[in-house]
Amino acid sequence: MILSVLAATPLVGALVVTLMPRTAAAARSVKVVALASSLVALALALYVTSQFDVGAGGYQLTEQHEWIGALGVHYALGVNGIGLTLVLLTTVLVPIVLLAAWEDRLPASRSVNSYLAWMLVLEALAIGVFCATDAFLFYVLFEATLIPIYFLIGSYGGAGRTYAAVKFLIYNLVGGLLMLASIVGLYVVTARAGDPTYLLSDLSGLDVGTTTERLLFLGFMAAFAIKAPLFPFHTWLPDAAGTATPATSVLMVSIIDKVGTFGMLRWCLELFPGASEWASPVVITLAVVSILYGALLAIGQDDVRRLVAFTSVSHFGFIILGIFTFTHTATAGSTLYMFNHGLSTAALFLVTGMMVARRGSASISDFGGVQKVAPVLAGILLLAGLSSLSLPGLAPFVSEFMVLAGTFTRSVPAAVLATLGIVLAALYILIMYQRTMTGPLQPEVAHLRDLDHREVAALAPAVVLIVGLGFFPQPMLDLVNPAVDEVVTHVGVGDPPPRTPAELGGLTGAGAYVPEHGPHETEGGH
Amino acid sequence: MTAFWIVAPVVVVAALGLLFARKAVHAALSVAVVMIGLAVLYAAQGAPFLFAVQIIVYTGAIMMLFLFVLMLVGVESRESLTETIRGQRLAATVAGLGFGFVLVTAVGQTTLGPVTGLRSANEDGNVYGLAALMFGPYVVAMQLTAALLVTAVLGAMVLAHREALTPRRSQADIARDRMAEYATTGRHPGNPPTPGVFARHNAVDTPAPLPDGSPAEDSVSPSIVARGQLRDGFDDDIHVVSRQLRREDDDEDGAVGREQNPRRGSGAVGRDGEPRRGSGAVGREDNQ
Amino acid sequence: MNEYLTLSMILFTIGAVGVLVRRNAIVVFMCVELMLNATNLALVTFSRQHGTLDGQIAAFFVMVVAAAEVVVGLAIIVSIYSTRRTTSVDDASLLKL
Amino acid sequence: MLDLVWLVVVVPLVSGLGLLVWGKEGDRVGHLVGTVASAASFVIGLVAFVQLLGRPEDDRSVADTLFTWISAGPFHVDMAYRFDPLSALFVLLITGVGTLIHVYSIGYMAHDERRRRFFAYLNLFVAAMLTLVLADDYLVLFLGWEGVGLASYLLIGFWQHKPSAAAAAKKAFVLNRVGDVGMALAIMLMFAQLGTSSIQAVNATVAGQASESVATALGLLLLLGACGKSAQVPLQAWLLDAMEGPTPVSALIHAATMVTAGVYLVVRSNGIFDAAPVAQTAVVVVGLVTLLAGAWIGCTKDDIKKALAGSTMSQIGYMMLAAGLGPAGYAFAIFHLVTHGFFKANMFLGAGSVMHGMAGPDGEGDVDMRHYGALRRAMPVTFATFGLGYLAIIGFPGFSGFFSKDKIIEAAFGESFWIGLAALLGAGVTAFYMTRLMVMTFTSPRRWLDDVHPHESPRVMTVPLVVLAALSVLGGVLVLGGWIEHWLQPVVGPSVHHELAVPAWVVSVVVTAVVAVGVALAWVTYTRTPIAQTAPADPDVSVLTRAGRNELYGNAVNDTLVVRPTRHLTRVLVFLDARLVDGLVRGLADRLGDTSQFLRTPQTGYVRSYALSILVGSLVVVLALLAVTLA
Repeated sequence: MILSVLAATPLVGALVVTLMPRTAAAARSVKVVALASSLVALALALYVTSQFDVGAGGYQLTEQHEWIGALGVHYALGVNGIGLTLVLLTTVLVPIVLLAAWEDRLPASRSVNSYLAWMLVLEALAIGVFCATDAFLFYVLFEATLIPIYFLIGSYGGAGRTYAAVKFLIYNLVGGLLMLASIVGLYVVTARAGDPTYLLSDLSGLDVGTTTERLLFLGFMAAFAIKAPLFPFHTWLPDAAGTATPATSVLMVSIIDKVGTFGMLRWCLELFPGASEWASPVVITLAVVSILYGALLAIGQDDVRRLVAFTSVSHFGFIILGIFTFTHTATAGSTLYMFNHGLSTAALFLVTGMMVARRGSASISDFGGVQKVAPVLAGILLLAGLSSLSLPGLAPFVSEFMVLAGTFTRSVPAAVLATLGIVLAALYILIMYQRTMTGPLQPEVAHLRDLDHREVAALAPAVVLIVGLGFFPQPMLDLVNPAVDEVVTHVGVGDPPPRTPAELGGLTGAGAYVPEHGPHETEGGH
Repeated sequence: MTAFWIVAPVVVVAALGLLFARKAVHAALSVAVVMIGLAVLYAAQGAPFLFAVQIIVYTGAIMMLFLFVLMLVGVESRESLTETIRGQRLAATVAGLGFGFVLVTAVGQTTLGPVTGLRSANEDGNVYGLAALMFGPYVVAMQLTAALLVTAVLGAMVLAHREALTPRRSQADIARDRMAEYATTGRHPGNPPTPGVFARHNAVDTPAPLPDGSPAEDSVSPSIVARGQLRDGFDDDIHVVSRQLRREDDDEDGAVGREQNPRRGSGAVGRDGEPRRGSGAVGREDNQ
Repeated sequence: MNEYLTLSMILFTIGAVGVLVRRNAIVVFMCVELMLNATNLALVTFSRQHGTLDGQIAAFFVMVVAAAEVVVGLAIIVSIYSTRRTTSVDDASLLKL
Repeated sequence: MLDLVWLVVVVPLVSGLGLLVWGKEGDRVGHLVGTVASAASFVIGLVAFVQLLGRPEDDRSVADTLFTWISAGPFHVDMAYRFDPLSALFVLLITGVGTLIHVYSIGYMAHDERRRRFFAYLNLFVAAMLTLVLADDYLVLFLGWEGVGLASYLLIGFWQHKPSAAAAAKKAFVLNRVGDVGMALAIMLMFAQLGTSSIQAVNATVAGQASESVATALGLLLLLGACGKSAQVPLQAWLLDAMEGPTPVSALIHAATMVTAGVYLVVRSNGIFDAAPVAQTAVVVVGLVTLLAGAWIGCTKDDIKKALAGSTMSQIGYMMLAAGLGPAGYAFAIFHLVTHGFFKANMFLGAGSVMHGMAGPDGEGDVDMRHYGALRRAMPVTFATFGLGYLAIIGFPGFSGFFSKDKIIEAAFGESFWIGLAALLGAGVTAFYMTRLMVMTFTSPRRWLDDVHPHESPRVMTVPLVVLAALSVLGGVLVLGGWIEHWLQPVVGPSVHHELAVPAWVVSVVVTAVVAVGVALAWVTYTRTPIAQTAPADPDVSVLTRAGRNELYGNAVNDTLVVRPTRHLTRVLVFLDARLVDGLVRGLADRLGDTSQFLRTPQTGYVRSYALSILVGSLVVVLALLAVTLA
């Protein structure tokens, strides 16, 4: 029940915000209400976390009601560690985003009410997506998230927003339709096997033919690959992020795109372990290509928002790589990466957004020497950038390294190529920083204001989390470990044991890993 | 059956008139013929109520509405005979013939059972039978059609309604404008005089005489003047009137006043009550 | 019986062709009316065939609907005429884009 | 105090972060806070060192786990530190030299409005460097490793308004990242092969059971990391550019501490390298090549800091060489590292003092030695301390450099005659370029620019110079009685002495002779003919000089092999992404649009056409119905 309440809270906020007067005088109270409802959601999410038994694993706080009986569709919610991580990410980011979007300049004739309401609706849908344990419900919510983003881009973005919004919508709809085909397929399969059902618990034990499984897998995977986005289905992202307001970009890239990788983890791997393994060589290849390709393209961008979008393509490559190596280390790393990438990209999008709003241009070449007039802005940009290039000590490093280390045990070439990504990451961030913040002060930016208190307050939580989780990622890892263990065990590939295990007895510090679920075979069980 | 064979050809020919009549009014007339023909056929088929309704509603109301609109739009408007859409006429003819052929063939090939006839249904009279159905099983439908009619009327009102683009001009505004125009162009601010009022003729082609007896030319429609249909012989009338007046009063004033008064003198007509009385009597006399 | 129906069909076809070839909106409307009347004839005929009055009721309803339609349709024609000074249906071809 | 060794990291870390977020109010005392933090760290380190000294020989290692950093499935990393003889030496070096340089910077950066930030970065650097040397796990070491890289980036680019500084900072970071790839891959390999990244466990296991191929791979990957951080060939290109940073930074990071981290890494990973002869050979080769390359560059640069930077490269080459020699050289590598830390920091700070004194009216320090000359009298303290550092680096008998370099050359001869010969040659060249530097700066006739009034630096800058000069002179005591070998034995194992064909003193004599030749050559070259105020143009100098000035074309090689191809690749990819990848998407949309346009043509807008199609449609339907019924 608590999960439904959690998801409904932003929805109520959105309703209230919509009904409030649309005058300039009321704008402030509208924002306060929106922020308050997102903070209530955050508090509820923290309460949910406190109710969640970290050690127990599995899906908890479940609720289930029949929805469409004839199709076996249920309104079923529940969270495991992975879902809870992303729910936390969502609820943490939305207040930050709302605060950062406080003074967003919207196109004329657009009211701040609907802008904030769409964001809150999006939050509610995102929470629902991360909690859904019914494939049909997941699908419905998954598709529903397109609507708020469509309007957020199409109504409140910058130049070219209509094109970007339509491209985003159509591109994602195509993926969604392929997934719909698989959803229908699931009905057919389950109906033949007995009663039709969409419940994750029923589906994960489903035994279907190899070909059917692969086809169903491809339907899901297509939607997730577009959403994530995986090369070569990424071209909607730079366009969308290049025109949307920073707040929209954050919600889209940091939260909604995570639905793609989250979906791979929850639906592809749990429902179709065999097919996932079958597809993993291709997916891993594409993921590695994404990493390098996204990074190289980021280097070549002049629009700072597109640059950030391409860095995300690269980072999503890491996440997908980690998921499809099926090792505990990499999968846990990927899950953590989703959280960390959300924070780091949010900081990057928001701070570059503040930069762009001040200068009135997103072109890197229009900046130069900003550090002199806006040191705080420059400092936070650098920190966000460093987290994006996975500097040790900042949160993304932990997850990225876990992904790489986990990948290395299964595929050395993939790991080596992916590791080259860290050099490219240094390039795209530092070149951008060098060209915007350092050098002689350009006259056009000489009067740039530094960040004010509100903006610092908006970014501070993200910054604190990025640094804090860099040194103390263990609470998050404790949260995801049991869930990751279940997924990895379900797929059945697991971590290859070290060739020559180090003798740890007598040495201080290093703890030996004792597999809890019996020895994993080096070769998969399929 | 006789009625059918008499009426049917008429109806068909009239319907074809709809296709070939170049003037819309002719088309409307032929439709009216079709309607009446159909009404007769209804009557022949045991539907006297529909017969009445058909004539009242269709011929009486709907066709009148059509004619109204035709008048509104312009009776003169003729349709150009050249077809604008390429191949439309040919395709329409072919498709129409094919359609008609198929339908007629289909009907012709169909064998219907023995005709039941409406004798039993019309036992209490056709109207009673219809009423029983109308207020029985079909009552809801009837209510709905009532709603439909009301909606249609409202819709027509909305469609015909035009937004006022300028503020409504009051009588004071109009008067002020007229006086302003009079000041600048000298145009008379009052109504133009009506034709034939003080003449022996009250026809539209006869100008009204001014108090001095001269004709006020702007009392006649310019189109009549343009067509040269202005009635002359005015002077005769003057003479006749003068004579009559002389006979009564022995007064020569009329001829003198005619030279003294300017033609466009204002208020000249109304000042003198005498001629009006006289002219009215004379005109009436003259007309009979 | 068949002859009534045949007449009905002929009238209907004439009406249909009229809709296709005439360009004056008012005439087109008349053609539509003709088609409606043709169906009415068929309805009345079937009413006699079956010996029930339901067909006549239907014809009655058709008339009512036709009346409503004429009211609205003519209002549309008038308003189009008042703005465009034409009653040709070909001139109102903005629907394509 | 040994249980609280982690405080040496935490104190400067907290101070650094605090200084960063402290607002304008902190500007007045920020530098003092930073210096005190560094000094406190030094005191803690010193107390711990003394305590360690007091322990029995086999118990001189304190390890503890602060907390579990990362744990997921088989992947487990503890935030663990180890305070043993090796790290203890480093802690002292880092905090000691670091504190002196903090003090020096108070004066050097006195007029910089962002001095508080500078001290914050210095503190962060100290913290990161200490993390590096205290780490008991390769991943924690990596944390410090990248931390110092970040601090180096921030400090090289401290004067961000100069495009050259910003570019140099970026270059340093990126080249370091290339090395870090090696590091990261090495750690991944450890996890895959050994299941842990604990330094102790890895070294023990590799030395014991793991196959040699694993050891070789690990060794080579770590070497790549070391090359990046220590500016060894082929990743050397960043170090000379890094001289764009403020001089104290060059002294602390790019001479005394950070750039020697590669040597530390090799020595710390002795278990791996001992088991991988191929990797060791690679280390020796890299060390030798860098030694000579650095010396060559040092001979040709007129920029005093770049000449010193070349020298740094060269000296680190010595250390690498020693580290690559295995147990025979580990201790001497560290020994040279320590003495080098003293005398090179001394000389860099001296150079900073010179620049400070030679600053023109615009306040910019002049780094061109051709504008110096005769500073002996103008800046006596600087001259004296610099001179002591000079004597130390060329290996004047009795000075610290003499002992440390001598030992390395001796060990090199023990390994192979040719390696020894190359090392010997390096010593000669070192003497040459350092003498050149001394002559051009201090003793030759004055060639000052107008409006330049050389003056001695304030006390706050000269005191550290004096202390460092003293250390440069006395650093050699560490080797007396083989103390350093003995001290490091628990970490690197017992020192191995190769039997040479000649007695050790012969080597010392030969080295001294070669050094004397180098000094004499330079003296003759640069005192006989007057030094021009502007350098001779490139076509007028020998090919060798030209190559040296161009840093042996390292940048050109990088440009041709990496930078330009990457840039082209990026451009091509940007083009392809828009045209091919997105082009396919948009093309698909366009084709759909075309199809729709085609299908739209029947939509004439004429209502009669639509009516016709309705009629035809119903005709078809009727016909179909008929056909179905009749069929």
